[in-house]
Amino acid sequence: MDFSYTILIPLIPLALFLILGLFSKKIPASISGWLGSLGLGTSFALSLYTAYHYFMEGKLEGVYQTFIYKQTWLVFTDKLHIDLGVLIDPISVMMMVVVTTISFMVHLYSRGYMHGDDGYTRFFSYLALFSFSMLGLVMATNLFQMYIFWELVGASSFLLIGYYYTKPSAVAAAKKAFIVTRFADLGFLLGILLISYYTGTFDFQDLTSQEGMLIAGWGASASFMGLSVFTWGLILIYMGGVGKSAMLPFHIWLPDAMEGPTPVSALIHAATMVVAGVYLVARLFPAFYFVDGGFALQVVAYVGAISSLVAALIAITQTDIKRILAFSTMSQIGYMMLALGVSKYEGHEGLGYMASMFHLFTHAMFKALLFLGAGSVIHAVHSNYMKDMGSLRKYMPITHITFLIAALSIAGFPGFAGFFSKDEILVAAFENNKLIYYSSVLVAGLTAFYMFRLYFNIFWGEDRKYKHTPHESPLSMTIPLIFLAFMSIAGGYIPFSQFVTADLMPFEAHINIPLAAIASSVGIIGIIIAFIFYKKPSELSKKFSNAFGVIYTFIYNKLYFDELYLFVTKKILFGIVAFSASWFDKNVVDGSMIGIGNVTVSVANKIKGMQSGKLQDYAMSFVGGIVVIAMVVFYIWIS
Amino acid sequence: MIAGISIYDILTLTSILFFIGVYGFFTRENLITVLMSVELILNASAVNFVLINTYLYPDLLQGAVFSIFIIALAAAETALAIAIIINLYKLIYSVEVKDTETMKY
Amino acid sequence: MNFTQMIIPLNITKTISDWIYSIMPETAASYTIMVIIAVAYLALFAVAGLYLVLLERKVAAWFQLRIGPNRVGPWGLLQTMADALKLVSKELTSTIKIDKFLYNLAPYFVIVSALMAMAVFPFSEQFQAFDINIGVFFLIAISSIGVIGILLAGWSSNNKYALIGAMRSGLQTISYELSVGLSILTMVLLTGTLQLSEIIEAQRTGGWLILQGHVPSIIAFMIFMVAGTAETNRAPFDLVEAESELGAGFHTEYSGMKFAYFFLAEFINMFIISSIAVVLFFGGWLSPFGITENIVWFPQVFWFLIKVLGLIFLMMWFRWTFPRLRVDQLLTLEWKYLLPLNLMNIVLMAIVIWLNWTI
Amino acid sequence: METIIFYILAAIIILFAVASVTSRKILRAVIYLLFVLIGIAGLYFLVDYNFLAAIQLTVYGGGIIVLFIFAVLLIHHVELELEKTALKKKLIAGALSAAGLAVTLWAISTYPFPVTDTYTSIEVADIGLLLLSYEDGGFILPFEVISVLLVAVMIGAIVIAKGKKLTENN
Repeated sequence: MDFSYTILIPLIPLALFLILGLFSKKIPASISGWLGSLGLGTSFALSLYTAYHYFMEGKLEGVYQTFIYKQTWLVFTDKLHIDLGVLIDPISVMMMVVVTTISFMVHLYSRGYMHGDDGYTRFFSYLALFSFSMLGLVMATNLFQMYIFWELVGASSFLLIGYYYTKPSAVAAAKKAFIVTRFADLGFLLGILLISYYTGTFDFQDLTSQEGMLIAGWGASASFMGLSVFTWGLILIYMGGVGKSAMLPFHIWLPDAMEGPTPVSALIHAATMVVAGVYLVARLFPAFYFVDGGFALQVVAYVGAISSLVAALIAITQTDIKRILAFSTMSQIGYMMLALGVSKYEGHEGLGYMASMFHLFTHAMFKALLFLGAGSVIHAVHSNYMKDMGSLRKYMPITHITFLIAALSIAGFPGFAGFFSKDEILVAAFENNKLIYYSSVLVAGLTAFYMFRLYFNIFWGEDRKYKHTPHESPLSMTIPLIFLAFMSIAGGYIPFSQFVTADLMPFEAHINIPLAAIASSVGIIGIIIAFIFYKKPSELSKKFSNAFGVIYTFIYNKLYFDELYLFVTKKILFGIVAFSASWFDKNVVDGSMIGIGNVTVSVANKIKGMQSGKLQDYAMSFVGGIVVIAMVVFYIWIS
Repeated sequence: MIAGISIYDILTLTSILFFIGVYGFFTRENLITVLMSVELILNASAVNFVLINTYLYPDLLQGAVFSIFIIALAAAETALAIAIIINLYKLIYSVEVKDTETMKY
Repeated sequence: MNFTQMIIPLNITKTISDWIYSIMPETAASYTIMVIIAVAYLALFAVAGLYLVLLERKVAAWFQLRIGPNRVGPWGLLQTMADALKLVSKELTSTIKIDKFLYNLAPYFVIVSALMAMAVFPFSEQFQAFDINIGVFFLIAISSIGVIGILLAGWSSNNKYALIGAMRSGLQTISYELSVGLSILTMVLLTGTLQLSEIIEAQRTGGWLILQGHVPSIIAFMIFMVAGTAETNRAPFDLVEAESELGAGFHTEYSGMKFAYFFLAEFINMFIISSIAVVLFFGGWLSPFGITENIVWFPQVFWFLIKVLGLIFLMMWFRWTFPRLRVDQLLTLEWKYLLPLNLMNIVLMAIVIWLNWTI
Repeated sequence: METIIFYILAAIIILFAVASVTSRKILRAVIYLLFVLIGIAGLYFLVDYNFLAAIQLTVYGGGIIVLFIFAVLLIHHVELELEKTALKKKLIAGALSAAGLAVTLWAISTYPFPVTDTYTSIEVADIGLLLLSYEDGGFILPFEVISVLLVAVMIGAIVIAKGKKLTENN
């Protein structure tokens, strides 16, 4: 079977980026939108075809095959070399579909949302660049190629967050996102270097070879603080994933990143880029699972669980609708992480892995839908805050229905996509770690509560005095909403366990009825509480928040994480470390350099008089030299 | 050859002339006078050519021929140098060595 | 080189030489003879110069249909003697802020270089002081030095007219020296030697060179006379001392004897140019068609002087016939007409000799 | 007698050379230089290189010195004096020149020159034939190169001395 045509999937966005970027002044806005949508549509169609082709015919004796097309690029040693290429296996195909789908939808949506903006063409060129980078990341054949695209994704994310570069807050947010993820990527790079140094390879195929023999061998090579170097490398790599996926403690950039245009949030900060961390862990899953009995995987699980809980708590108190969605995203990605963390490798044991990927897929659909819907609302009322909204169901019926579908889906209401994927995760957690299971159930309830708090606040509640009467968004924006709403329901009925598994062998997954009932009832309780609190304008919620007092304030301020970081950077780093470092730099390093310079200058001033520009002076030295040489020669000659 | 005069006398004479020219080249402050010192140096060597030819190889003429070439080259060199000096004077109204040292440092 | 060789050609009066050698030791005698030769030449040219001045005035008068000097002596023959006396007795004045050394040096420069040229002329077969093997070239060399005196005079006078006159003189002399040299070179091609006595010898059998070389020789003669006139700064090329423009040119500030030197040098230069022409074109002291060749007592110098006077008369004739040129016309004439013509003429002469077309 | 003449010439040459490099009146320096050149021409006469002497007089006396005088005439006034050279510089230059002279004279005095006593008369024709000879040891090539060089120098000197005007018209 030949999958080399898949290289076109990332190359089409690249070509789009070059065309739109280089000729952004020449191409009229009307054409660039269509051009971008058309290109991504082609990629979308191609990846759908790839998925069909692969999942139908990619099996050999019941095992999904891995197809690799690559070209050696930089050679360090015989074994250690950097390749560029395309890797086709279940998760990469699945990710391709997710990325191209969301990207295509966002392109369609942006044609309406960004209409009339000055940098219209520039926006589409950035979008194309991001799509290219994300697809390249997904299809990377080795760690280093992945790192290259990882950074490209970061760069295009920076460009898109700072798209409104005249707004200081947008610029600051772009900078923050870039710096925080860069810091995390430092860990990623260190991990790559560490692992490649000990294993002598970057290749995913070698690193995740099914038998695990090689991995076990490497693990014994050296140890540090009781753990093998390989585990440390994996934890460092996971640090990069934590940064990209906005897990604790690197989550602080995600809320601020909502300064970017809403389609960008939908594409990058809900569906694709932020799940890169999950994808990374999934990609290296055998290594995580086998090395040191899965210690690194434990770390993944706990980080995911804690992030999920904390994010859900914070989301309850927020008032900016995009921030609520941002924390919700963080919470859901925590879900995926913990699912991976509690997963095992073979057959039905690998349920968590499958569930994580499943949830990734469904979450991409409904979270993109939520963001796009929020974008539609913001488009209508020109505000991000819930206090400016209310009773919008009358004005925006399509947005209202699609948003409701997405909210039900994320809340795990039976029959919707989120219900199925979340159920699988809870089953996996229940089977492996009870503590994580209880926390997950709590998060499920909280999710339902804050999501419906959002829903009721926007579409029900008090009818505000709108300056302009809100109206339904144009067709270009509603079509993606409808499509994604359809996917938010239908996505759950895809038999994922047949396609995406840890050991590449399909198995049958069943719904665990008791666990599903517990989860859905918890979700429904959350919805009911939200209904009571927010269906009608009431003082109830305020009373509750007052009752919790300090805790409420603590959570409302996002657990003071930003302030903690500021304290660490400003006071400790800049105040103590940087001060002494700068003193050393100014007085010792600069001092010696300036001293050398000063000595050179003064010596030069002394001797530059010789270079008087007068031919006569030069001739004088010349003759003097000749006389001396002649004397020496004669002396030798005579003696 | 000159009766009663050895080649050492003549070479002494030309050496003295040569180093007078060198001294002038070092000390003169005006471009024209510097050029004149160069002429002295050239002449000293031309005389050497001719006289060594006369004293050592009277049958040959190479010394005289070289002397002729030296004179021709001196004429060419002087013509060009004086053209340059006059042009310099047009530009900066000075032909002093100290005014023409902008290439220093 | 043996210095006694130099004295041998001086057979003008072998008896005097013998007599001196008989009464003195040999070294003293040779010095004495050298001094006598020098004095004789000086005297000869002082007189010649004086009478050329007279001749000039007479010719001028003749051309202008008047009598000319006629009061002092018979037919005014002593007029220039009187003028010379007057000049000698005059006060030597000078301006302030001059370069004294150069100011005084200049006239001697001019007169000495003029007199030095005389040394190599063969007035007759034996009357030649210095028969050098590069005689013609020596003449060119000496005449090229003379201009330095004029330049010095003009510069050291601290007078702008003098300076302008000197500059004009310089460029004129340098330019026309080229034509003089090249026309002489044309004739040297014909004779194959630079030695003046041999040049004359070559004409004894084959006839005068102006006839031997026919067309190129005649062209060369014409160019030589034009260029020679210019080199002596005479009219119509007397821009150097154009009275209407520059006062008296480079010798404006000179008076008395120093002025007389310049004045005399001009006439001696005229004599020199004519003498070169006579030697190169008209057979020197050879008599026309050898008519007096066999008459032993007949002075050969007579023919030389007659021919020279004839050419001097020609140059005076120029003076009173042609109007003065402008500087640019002067240079145009030399560089655009005479020089190319001269170069072609040399080639023509070379062809004539190569094909043996000489008469 | 030739010895006496040689010493007179040597005295002239050295005295006027010294005068030429020390005089503070520029045109006087030029004239002193002329005297040096004439003295050298005298040396050539003395060794019977009459042709060379005439060339020396023509080219140096009539050409180069006149060029110098012209340059002086164009850019100097009679009342101007040249700048004094610093005594220190004079001393250094004098010491250097004296050292160089000492080394040279030492070298000359220690070298045994193989002097021959034969005497051959020099004819102009010989020099001319050697200059134009294209056989072994002939100088036809340098001679032609020199002529080309002289033409080039003539054109170059005209272009340079004309200076600005030429370029402005272009």
